[in-house]
Amino acid sequence: MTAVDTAVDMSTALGAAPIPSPVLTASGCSANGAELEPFVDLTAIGAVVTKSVQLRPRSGRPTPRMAETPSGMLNSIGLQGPGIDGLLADDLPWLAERGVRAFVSIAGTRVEDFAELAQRLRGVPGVLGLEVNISCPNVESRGEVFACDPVAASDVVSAVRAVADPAHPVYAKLSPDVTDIVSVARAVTDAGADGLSMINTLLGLVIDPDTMRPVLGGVTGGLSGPAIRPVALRCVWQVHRALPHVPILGMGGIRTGLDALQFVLAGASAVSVGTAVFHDPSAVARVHEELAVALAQRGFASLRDAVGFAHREAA
Amino acid sequence: MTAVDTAVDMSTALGAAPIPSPVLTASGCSANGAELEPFVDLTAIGAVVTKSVQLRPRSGRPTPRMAETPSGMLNSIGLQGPGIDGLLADDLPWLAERGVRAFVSIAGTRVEDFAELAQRLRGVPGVLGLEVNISCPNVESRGEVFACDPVAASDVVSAVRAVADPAHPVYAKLSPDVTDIVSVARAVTDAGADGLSMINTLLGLVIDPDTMRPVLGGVTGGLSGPAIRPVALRCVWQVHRALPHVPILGMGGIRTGLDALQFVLAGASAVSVGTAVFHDPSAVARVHEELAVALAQRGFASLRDAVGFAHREAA
Amino acid sequence: MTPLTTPAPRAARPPVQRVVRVAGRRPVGDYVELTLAAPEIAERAEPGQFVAFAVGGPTSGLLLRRSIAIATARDGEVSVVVSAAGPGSTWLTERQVGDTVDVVGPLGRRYPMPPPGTPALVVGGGYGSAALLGLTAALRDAGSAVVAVVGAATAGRLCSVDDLGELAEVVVTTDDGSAGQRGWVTDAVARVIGRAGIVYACGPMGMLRAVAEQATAAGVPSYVAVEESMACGIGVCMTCVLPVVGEDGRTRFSRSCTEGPVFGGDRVRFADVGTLPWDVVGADAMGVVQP
Amino acid sequence: MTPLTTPAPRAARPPVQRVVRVAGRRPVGDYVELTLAAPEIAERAEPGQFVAFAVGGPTSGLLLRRSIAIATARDGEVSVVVSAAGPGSTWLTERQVGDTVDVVGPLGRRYPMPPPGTPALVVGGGYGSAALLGLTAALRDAGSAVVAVVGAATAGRLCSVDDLGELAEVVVTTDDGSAGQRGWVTDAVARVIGRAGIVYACGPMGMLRAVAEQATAAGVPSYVAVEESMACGIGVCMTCVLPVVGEDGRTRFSRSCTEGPVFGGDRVRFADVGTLPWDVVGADAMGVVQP
Ligand SMILES: Cc1cc2nc3c(=O)[nH]c(=O)nc-3n(C[C@H](O)[C@H](O)[C@H](O)COP(=O)(O)OP(=O)(O)OC[C@H]3O[C@@H](n4cnc5c(N)ncnc54)[C@H](O)[C@@H]3O)c2cc1C
Ligand SMILES: Cc1cc2nc3c(=O)[nH]c(=O)nc-3n(C[C@H](O)[C@H](O)[C@H](O)COP(=O)(O)OP(=O)(O)OC[C@H]3O[C@@H](n4cnc5c(N)ncnc54)[C@H](O)[C@@H]3O)c2cc1C
Ligand SMILES: Cc1cc2nc3c(=O)[nH]c(=O)nc-3n(C[C@H](O)[C@H](O)[C@H](O)COP(=O)(O)O)c2cc1C
Ligand SMILES: Cc1cc2nc3c(=O)[nH]c(=O)nc-3n(C[C@H](O)[C@H](O)[C@H](O)COP(=O)(O)O)c2cc1C
Ligand code: FES
Ligand code: FES
Repeated sequence: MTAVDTAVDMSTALGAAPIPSPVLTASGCSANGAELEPFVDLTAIGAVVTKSVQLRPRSGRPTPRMAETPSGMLNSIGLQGPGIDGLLADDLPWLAERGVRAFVSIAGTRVEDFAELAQRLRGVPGVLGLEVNISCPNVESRGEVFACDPVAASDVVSAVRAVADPAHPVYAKLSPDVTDIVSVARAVTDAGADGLSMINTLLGLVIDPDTMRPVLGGVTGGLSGPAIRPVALRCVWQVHRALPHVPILGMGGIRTGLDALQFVLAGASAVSVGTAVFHDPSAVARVHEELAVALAQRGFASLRDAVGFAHREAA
Repeated sequence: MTAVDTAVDMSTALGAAPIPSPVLTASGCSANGAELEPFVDLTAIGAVVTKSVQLRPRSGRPTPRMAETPSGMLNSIGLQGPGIDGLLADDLPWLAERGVRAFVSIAGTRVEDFAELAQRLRGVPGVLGLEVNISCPNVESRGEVFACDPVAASDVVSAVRAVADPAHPVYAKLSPDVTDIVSVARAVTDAGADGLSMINTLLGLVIDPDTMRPVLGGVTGGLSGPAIRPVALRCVWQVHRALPHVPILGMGGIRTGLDALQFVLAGASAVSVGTAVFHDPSAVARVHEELAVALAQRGFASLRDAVGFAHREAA
Repeated sequence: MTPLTTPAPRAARPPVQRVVRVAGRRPVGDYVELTLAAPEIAERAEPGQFVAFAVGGPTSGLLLRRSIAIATARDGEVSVVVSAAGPGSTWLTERQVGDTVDVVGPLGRRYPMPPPGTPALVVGGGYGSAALLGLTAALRDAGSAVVAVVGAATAGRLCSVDDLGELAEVVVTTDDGSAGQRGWVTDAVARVIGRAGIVYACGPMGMLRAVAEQATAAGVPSYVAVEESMACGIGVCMTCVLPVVGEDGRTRFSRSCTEGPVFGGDRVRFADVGTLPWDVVGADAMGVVQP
Repeated sequence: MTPLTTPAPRAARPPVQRVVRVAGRRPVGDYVELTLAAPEIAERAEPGQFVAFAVGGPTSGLLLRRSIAIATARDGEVSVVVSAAGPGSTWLTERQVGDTVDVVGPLGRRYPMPPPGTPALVVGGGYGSAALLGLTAALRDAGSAVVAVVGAATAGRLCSVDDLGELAEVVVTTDDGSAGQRGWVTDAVARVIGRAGIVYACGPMGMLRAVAEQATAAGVPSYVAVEESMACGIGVCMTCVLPVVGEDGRTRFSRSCTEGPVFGGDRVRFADVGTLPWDVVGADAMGVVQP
């Protein structure tokens, strides 16, 4: 689909940071951006959400790291990456030189790790804001994932918000693997999150019928792709209903503009396209175009008018 | 696939109740059995798991009641059914006359409802045991679902176990929509559950791009089908690891014998085939045959030898 | 008011599931007609029944079958007319001669026959007209004079006009006047209903409702084949219900796949489809109280 | 031990994504060769690169592309040889002339060329032999004498024997002796490696490892095209890694899609594939300590 003059105002914001397009990459699904350059105008998309970075370089887990599942996939990468030094030295300058907005995802296993990362990212050129990946095991709590405990999640978010660049919106990325996502959303918002990214992958498992062992080196992995879209939409719907003024970066199985539209109607003011990029490397740009057309067809003058629209009608 | 003399002993049990096949229908996916008669020899399958019954007849929710999703579907039926009187008068005698085993799913919104249902099912001919559908809103707890609270879930299970026919195994059916399914599994087992059925559907939502409102009359619905299989397998894996002696009736997206095999290897001693029946009305019988062949090909002399096999190798 | 209709009877024979060969394919207006070599389904089929296709082939992410009305069933073959609406039906219309498809049928209940010789009116909208072919032939064979009103939005969406013309007196309407009379089928129905002793309809819900109301107002029994979204087509899932008045006068959420798709036109509470009226059996247990 | 190889260079031109027409289809032994009318991919392709196909069509539940090595690329056409292994590759082998497929490519890095005139040995296993066609032609054009060892389990799984025969001296082996010499490619390689100044291989991992070890033992540089499970094929997901020794002598988990699929045979730590050796860069942060 080529660009259409839809006349819809597609601008939106992540917290207080304005972006010209509501469609972003998803952390871990576009590396640090450069690989998508042949397929997408990176300066035109909302932002590149970088692969979650930790303090030190990480090898990631042994292979196999993925298994295809019906309309989805399971991954267990283990956050392979260059560490914050590498990101600051190579990847962020590459993006900044080209004028590509970077929404930097940070991860850690201790509250202090997150804070240190936020600190190091203060004032870095091209950095639009921070996405806090709290779907990591908390070493101080027997490996329980931060995102699964409102208190641990809030501790991370308030530590990050305290030291992060005041110009950087801080989004907390929530896990759907909780009994009550609204309570986690409320806790991290109270702790200072400027917005919420939702959802991260669902914990899943696949067993290889030949080896009769789990396929993944890491045993369990994260389920993503269209298969999880109804769960992601439900999470966005519930949280927007409970916290209508908290901005949401929606994601989970978005493949087309109509998928993105569902997230916007449910309450997301921006969306990330993750696994679909593996199927279609130009998906982020295509989803933007398709969403613009879909909004125009429905008579919306601006994206902002459509955010949460499915709730307003429910009254 | 036609019957193959695989020589694999496929017999298993639900708690102390022996069954000749490990493949059952899933509650709500085969009505009360009769409709499958043209497609399946109902006496040969493990059991018909009947649609969750409540005390009174229920109309169920308004339509639309379903939405197709990638490799899955969302449903919001609202437990339409004849109530326990109708079940006792019509459906259970029909099954009993034909020698079909019935695993009766019961549901309610108060602990006493469940207990009364269990009481009424004592000594009823053809009833093999009870599956307790605790994925229902608890009217005494602001509508929180029983299955999402270990205490509420245990209250139901102990009340049912106390009055149920001693010959009836009582399985608690768990929801995946919890932070820690092992803790719920442990609680209901401590409360007297003879086994666990897992998993029920995941809470999901789909928005209609035309009406720009949720598709389902009930707004949210339950996600089922192959899309959720990795989540279901992960739940079975985690619970079997923590509670290796508790029998598990595994389900969630099983479509083929190899899918069923994954559940068995993860720790299920029997499986239910739900949504796949909508695609293939003879799925329950076919899955039995395919599972038997798969076990034979892998050198298993009996189904029981394969239960949890993926863990044993992990040592 | 005593209903003019009795519920459609169960089918005489149970359905089968088969992988069958596409024996014929031709475009008919905006639709595609597929002919299947399916002798076991053909020999069982009764007018008004439908079949359910698995769609998308072995790599499909579409889990649910698509229900399609049977147009004709004879000589070991079953024909259907498919409109490419979404991904599943589009896939169906792309099947070629020689391909195989996985189909379950015949499903549902037939149009009940009137006393022999009763003059009949059959009303089809869009691809729904195809589903009236078998019925019209049966009516004619039973000595009924049949008038067929066939309508659609545009000429391209008309269907089975010629085939019906061999069996009945046909009146064609289109919303845009691109074929036949300009207007709705209901206009044509109004003109001919006086001659009918029984009315049958197949088409969109709005049309079914209008035609059923016309028939009931004229004191003529009507039978309509409804099209509700179906997950299973065989009666096990309870997704396809709508409020239907039973022989005892009470309204129940009835499954359109196994208790329908053919219902008495005066028994379907069209205005209440998609709602939960308080007087549906079991609505009280859902917390709905009499207003 | 100083490595005999340097890492393969990046491709000269970036990949494109196109919906292309199947221009040819023919069975080759147990496989199917597809020829695609894909001028933009053909003009960019270098020997050793691959393409990635979307599989299953519009209703597909298979989310990930399938990577397939490029066999030939000339005259605006790209050919590939596909083995029907699982649902995705089976779907590919069922494409017919005139069908369209969605393909991304060319992807990955090429086989580096030796100094002109270097005698070369190319070793292919199964459908892997097809991927050596472009390379062999380029070698011959650059003045290399080429010996090709082509092996498979059975005669049916051999591939590209005749095409390679037009470019090189071909030795065929099969495990069961159903064609050529009975035995493994490594037996044949052992006999001819003395004449080679460089070795290239494509085929199953076990074969790649054995051939790379033979070459390294003989002091001959080798390049292998590995086949790791890939989710994206374009370098963004990190699923396709294996431990590879870099120019600085340190081992990293390298992406086989963008840093490969062609690696120096003496740089891939075959024995450690599927494990996390302590000396991989960043293993310490995963809690793996030096034993
Ligand atoms: C008894 C019966 C008879 C039918 N006869 C015909 C026929 O003869 N020819 C024909 O072209 N179509 C017929 N339909 C409608 C046909 O089943 C749907 O058009 C088709 O399922 C649309 O599927 P899709 O994949 O193209 O669209 P999608 O929008 O992708 O479908 C998504 C889901 O919604 C359901 N759905 C969508 N539209 C309809 C609809 N109009 N009615 C029921 N379910 C729907 C689908 O079955 C599927 O489960 C009939 C439906 C029923 C219930
Ligand atoms: C660089 C490269 C080049 C290849 N070249 C060819 C070729 O020329 N001809 C050919 O027939 N095949 C080739 N393959 C393998 C081909 O990608 C797989 O056989 C095919 O993806 C199997 O998919 P499936 O859907 O049939 O099987 P499934 O088992 O359903 O695949 C499930 C998942 O596992 C992955 N997978 C399965 N087998 C392999 C494998 N052997 N290698 C990598 N991933 C796998 C699939 O890509 C998919 O993501 C190549 C793979 C790579 C990485
Ligand atoms: C291969 C892969 C790697 C991922 N890595 C990260 C990561 O590093 N940090 C993170 O917050 N989320 C990560 N995710 C989750 C995605 O950002 C996204 O939340 C999830 O996949 C759901 O969206 P999708 O269905 O569009 O992919 C990863 C997902 C995949 C598939
Ligand atoms: C239409 C439908 C109705 C269901 N009704 C019930 C029910 O009444 N009681 C219950 O315990 N589970 C019910 N379920 C859940 C299934 O029993 C099963 O746990 C779930 O669908 C996962 O298995 P599957 O993917 O094989 O369908 C229902 C599922 C579907 C799709
Ligand atoms: S479609 Fe399942 S009961 Fe009618
Ligand atoms: S396949 Fe995604 S990085 Fe290589």
